[in-house]
Amino acid sequence: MDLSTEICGIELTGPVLNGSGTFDVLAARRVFGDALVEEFPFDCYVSKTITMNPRPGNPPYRLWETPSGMINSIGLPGPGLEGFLERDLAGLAELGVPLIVSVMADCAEDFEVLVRRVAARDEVAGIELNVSCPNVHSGLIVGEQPSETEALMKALRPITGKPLIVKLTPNVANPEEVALGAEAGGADAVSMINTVKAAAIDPGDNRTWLGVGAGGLSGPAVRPIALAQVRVVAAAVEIPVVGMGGISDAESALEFILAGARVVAVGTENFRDPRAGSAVTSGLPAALARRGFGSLAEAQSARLD
Amino acid sequence: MDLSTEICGIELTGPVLNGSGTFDVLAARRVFGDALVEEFPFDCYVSKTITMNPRPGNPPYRLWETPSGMINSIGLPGPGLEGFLERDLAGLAELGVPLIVSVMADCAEDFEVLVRRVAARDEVAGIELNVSCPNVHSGLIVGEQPSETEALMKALRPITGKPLIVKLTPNVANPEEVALGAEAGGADAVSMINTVKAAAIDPGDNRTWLGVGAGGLSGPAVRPIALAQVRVVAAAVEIPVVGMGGISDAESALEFILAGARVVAVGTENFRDPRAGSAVTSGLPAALARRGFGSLAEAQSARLD
Amino acid sequence: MRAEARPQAPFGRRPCEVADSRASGGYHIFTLIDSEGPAPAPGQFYMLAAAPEWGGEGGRPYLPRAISYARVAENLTGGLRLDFLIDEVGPGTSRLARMEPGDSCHLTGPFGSRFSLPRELNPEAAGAILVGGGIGIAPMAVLRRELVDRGIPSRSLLGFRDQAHSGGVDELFGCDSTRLAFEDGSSGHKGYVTDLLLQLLEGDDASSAAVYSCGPPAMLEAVRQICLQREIPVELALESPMACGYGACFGCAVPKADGGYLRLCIDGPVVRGEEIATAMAGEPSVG
Amino acid sequence: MRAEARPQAPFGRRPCEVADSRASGGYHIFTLIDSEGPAPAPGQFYMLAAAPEWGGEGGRPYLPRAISYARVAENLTGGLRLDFLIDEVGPGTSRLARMEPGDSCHLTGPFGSRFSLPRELNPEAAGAILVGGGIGIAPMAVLRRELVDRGIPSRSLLGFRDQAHSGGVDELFGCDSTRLAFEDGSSGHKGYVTDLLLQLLEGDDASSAAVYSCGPPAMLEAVRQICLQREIPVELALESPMACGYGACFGCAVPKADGGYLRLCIDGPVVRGEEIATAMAGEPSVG
Ligand SMILES: Cc1cc2nc3c(=O)[nH]c(=O)nc-3n(C[C@H](O)[C@H](O)[C@H](O)COP(=O)(O)OP(=O)(O)OC[C@H]3O[C@@H](n4cnc5c(N)ncnc54)[C@H](O)[C@@H]3O)c2cc1C
Ligand SMILES: Cc1cc2nc3c(=O)[nH]c(=O)nc-3n(C[C@H](O)[C@H](O)[C@H](O)COP(=O)(O)OP(=O)(O)OC[C@H]3O[C@@H](n4cnc5c(N)ncnc54)[C@H](O)[C@@H]3O)c2cc1C
Ligand SMILES: Cc1cc2nc3c(=O)[nH]c(=O)nc-3n(C[C@H](O)[C@H](O)[C@H](O)COP(=O)(O)O)c2cc1C
Ligand SMILES: Cc1cc2nc3c(=O)[nH]c(=O)nc-3n(C[C@H](O)[C@H](O)[C@H](O)COP(=O)(O)O)c2cc1C
Ligand code: FES
Ligand code: FES
Repeated sequence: MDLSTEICGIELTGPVLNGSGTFDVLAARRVFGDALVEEFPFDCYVSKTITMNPRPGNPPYRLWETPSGMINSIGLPGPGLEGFLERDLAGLAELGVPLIVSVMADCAEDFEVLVRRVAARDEVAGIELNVSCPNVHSGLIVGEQPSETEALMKALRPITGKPLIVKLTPNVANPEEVALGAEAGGADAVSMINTVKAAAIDPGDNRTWLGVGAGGLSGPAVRPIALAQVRVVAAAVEIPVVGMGGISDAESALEFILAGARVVAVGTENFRDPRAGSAVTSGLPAALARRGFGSLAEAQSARLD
Repeated sequence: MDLSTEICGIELTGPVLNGSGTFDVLAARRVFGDALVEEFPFDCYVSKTITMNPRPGNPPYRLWETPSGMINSIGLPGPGLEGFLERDLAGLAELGVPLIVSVMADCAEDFEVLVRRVAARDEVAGIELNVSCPNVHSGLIVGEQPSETEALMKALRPITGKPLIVKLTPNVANPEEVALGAEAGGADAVSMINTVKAAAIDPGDNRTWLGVGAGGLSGPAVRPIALAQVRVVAAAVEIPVVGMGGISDAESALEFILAGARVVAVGTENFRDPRAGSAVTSGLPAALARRGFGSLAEAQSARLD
Repeated sequence: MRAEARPQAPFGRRPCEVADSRASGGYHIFTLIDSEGPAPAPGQFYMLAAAPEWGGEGGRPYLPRAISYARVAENLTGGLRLDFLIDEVGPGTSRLARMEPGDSCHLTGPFGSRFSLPRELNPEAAGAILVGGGIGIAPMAVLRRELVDRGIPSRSLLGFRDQAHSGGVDELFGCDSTRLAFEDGSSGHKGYVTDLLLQLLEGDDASSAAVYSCGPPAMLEAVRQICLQREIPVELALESPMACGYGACFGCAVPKADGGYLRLCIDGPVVRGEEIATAMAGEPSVG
Repeated sequence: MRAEARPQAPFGRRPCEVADSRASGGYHIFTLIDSEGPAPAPGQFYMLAAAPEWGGEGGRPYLPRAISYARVAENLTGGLRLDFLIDEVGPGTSRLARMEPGDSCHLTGPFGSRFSLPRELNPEAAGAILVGGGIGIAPMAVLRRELVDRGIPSRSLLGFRDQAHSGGVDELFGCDSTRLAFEDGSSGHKGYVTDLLLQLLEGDDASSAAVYSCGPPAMLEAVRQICLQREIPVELALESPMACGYGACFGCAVPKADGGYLRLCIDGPVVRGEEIATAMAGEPSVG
């Protein structure tokens, strides 16, 4: 079955991306060797979120397992913009699939620099704007306010003709309002959901488990929340939606497409199986056929009652 | 170990309530007989949310199981205020534990009537204000806005000296702001969390599973979300917090108390075991001891770093 | 002669040992030893969850599953032997079918309403007509046994999609008064079980009939319509998603004929045909 | 003589059959048959998840668990026999310990860094001192075997809380060059294993020592301090919560001596003592 598709002009061999920050290909290549590239599990690679300056990330512990999910408080460790462009970008360009670079900043000026410098590179097919990370306290969480999101998009839109994808936070009462703000500001797509604010208590001591007290929940536990948000957002905006949140197999990926997503991303499931992306793709033809679809496009255009 | 405690002046033999709408004692008594009353599993009974007029509730399906949780879209079926006072209240007064009646309305005037009529009854120890139900579209979701919540509380506070507990919605960016609004308006306590907006796709057909399209997620899947919200709210307000969301045993109940809740409520776990409330209570002494507490009060006053 | 009031369930869930578990014609049968509960009545069901490993790879099953008992007998060393007939349609039923002898299973119940006796339904009733479809033959099997015990004549009409969905017939039904229909024509009548019902009602004096049915929603609705049109009293054992089984969650709503909803776990699962608006509530609208 | 580069893990997780599973002195040992993977190197670990019933009563375990191999051998019918030593501390380790022969277990790996040889750590090294605590004796056991195979002398110091936390010693260690410490004094030296290390270092020429250690964080930090103070090269096999094991999630952060964090799954689990800021990162501050 033909699974090829596109998202805001980026041609894809299939609809399966990775969630930003859930698959460091450079590390994975060290561990698994060239098999990683030869059998690359995604149709498009989304980088971990890049920031202006290098960041060490949050103090340990950064992880806790929860019922059918996990909490992370990674805190965006990374080499910063220059380190990324000089050291990492070349390796990401060797994967044979389009590259989307995720960026985040705590002010519009830095966002502008990030978008300008990243978009200037031929290796980069599109840019994802992470306005939603619950771990970095920027004072202003842009992605919580429709008007702030629209203003940021209006500032960034003139910088590049390459697709700009806004990654929404699920921690709002009405995500469709933020999505409408992104669309009004000129976004080419929205991706969702990022992690849901969460905390855990140390099983052995009377303290919170995570080094910074709280983090973000992901995995199958949040899938019903993600499906609800994708559904309302896809119904509200014209631009396409990249759907994610607890996708663990082809059936759950297809649920997101039925809820209104154009393409999907696999995050936490990569930790359980490094080839989870391939498993989703290989299961899609049967999942589509079982629901009576002759092609991916049919499912993408199906509308739920 | 002594588990007795109190919440806004209501004396309790222990800290375990039921979540509103998760344990219809009148039905359970028909099914299980007097054993239900003799071995009543909760230290305080919270009624299903009562509305002004009788409501049939939502069309089927109303339930779907999710990874480590469930979605419901029950839609507050009930006999309405008069039916409740005339038919149901007497049975709820026979349980031998304090009774909190949950009420909900879509305008302040109806809320005033509900609180006045319910508070007038001696059987009633306190009133829970459900401003958070995600299933009933009131146009205005009071519990999403701190100022609306405060205004509602200011209108209701003069009506009764009995405790008024505000049940918060988790579907907001900053629940502590709403809690502060409730406190400023005169609330005696907040209870949290209600269910998290969620949806499911029919496994067999290309449609949403729930009759009304979406519903609310509960169960262990949401526990990390609830713990994070209880933690920030308990740190922000002076009034006590009734903590709930995925409590399934004594250890998870204690986690809520460590996160800042004064007492806890068991919801979805009742469906897995009608005696879940008793199981939580009977496990609490060992759970407290394992964490080095000599009494419930010590855990209630412990502060997490 | 009246059916007894419904037995009262012990408060709380109890662990029961799995005594037997085996495949049967595309379905699965397992046996639990219940040493605490009262004898259930035809039509009733239990909430079941494998213990302790309920909770599968994908975080489901999480809630217990409503399952009708298919046979009850006294256990030699005390308590009851309860047989259940399972159609593996998802994570819960699969997990139950994978239990092995010696495993433990959480059980709550018995829950719900029981079938009336034919004379309670229709004072003229000469006997009963039982219409079962697929996994719905389980409640029909227990009703048939009770009728045999009480000396009340009955005829059973059982319908199946194909041989792969026809488990339990030989074990649960004597062959004498039972007629089978297979949609794929692989045996018995080729077509729907409602064809057999219509034949029988044409031959019989419809005014002396009392019909009982359990099976897929579309079949139940067809049986219901056939009976309502002919003013034949009919009781249906319905299904609906259930979280608790004891009236706590209000999840198992079925629309009533006169508006509003009943809670199938306590007001059913056995309902009169005229009581409900449709036996297909929640199902995708057909055509 | 240099240790070989780390072996490369096959891409993706693979099902492995459980060949054996048994209790051992409060711990649990099980054996997996890995027919695809390369031979692992001392210090490396695997990510393991019981298949298909990973996912327990409370929705956990959900992620795979990092487990060091405790012994490797060729399997008679091909592939490797991998032994793992398990301390049941929560849902993941309990589920792994409950696997039975014939069950299947998902495995990814081998992952992570390997121990250096003593001469790589210290050109003067005459042999190796291995300090293991509790479940941390597993990596020490594989290192000891490799040293034996290479003809390099080593002494093992193993510490345990009590007999109930001392599994695997007899099986994994020859008794000859091994000294034991029990905190409860039930056997061997009464006290900490670090007492034994200090005794040894006093007797020995510290300049010819190379120390390796694996065990609980407080023990590792004590060993690290002892060695750093005496400028004795030391390699530690650390633990940290891990979600992926292959560098994908950035979850397994351990603070580096010069600021920032390393990812323990790819930059460790074996690290030099001077490389890290503490072996107790994330632990509640003591005192
Ligand atoms: C009173 C009662 C008695 C029952 N007796 C039996 C029995 O004896 N044997 C038996 O095999 N099953 C019986 N069932 C049905 C059984 O409870 C469901 O098939 C089961 O809950 C499905 O769980 P699952 O995890 O296997 O599948 P799920 O993944 O939950 O569902 C699989 C498919 O079944 C459908 N479905 C799920 N739950 C229900 C439900 N409760 N009612 C109708 N459709 C549903 C969905 O459309 C879905 O496509 C009974 C149900 C009720 C309410
Ligand atoms: C490289 C590496 C090798 C390991 N080798 C072994 C081994 O050979 N045998 C063995 O039994 N265990 C080993 N572990 C530890 C094992 O992975 C954890 O004990 C396990 O993940 C705990 O899972 P659980 O579900 O049983 O307990 P959980 O409920 O997850 O945790 C129980 C308790 O253990 C602590 N804990 C949980 N995860 C970790 C962790 N990753 N590191 C430190 N403390 C933790 C927590 O404080 C908690 O109190 C290793 C860990 C790593 C990182
Ligand atoms: C360990 C971890 C790290 C993440 N890092 C990022 C990140 O750097 N940028 C970002 O936009 N999202 C990040 N996310 C969010 C994921 O991309 C994704 O939105 C979320 O996890 C939901 O999908 P899932 O349930 O499939 O994991 C991270 C998630 C996890 C679990
Ligand atoms: C079936 C069901 C019905 C509910 N009905 C109500 C209700 O009427 N009023 C209310 O305030 N909360 C209601 N709730 C929310 C619960 O009281 C509780 O806040 C929530 O389920 C989280 O707790 P839990 O995870 O322990 O179930 C309902 C929850 C469920 C699952
Ligand atoms: S299943 Fe819960 S009320 Fe019927
Ligand atoms: S465990 Fe995921 S990066 Fe180390």
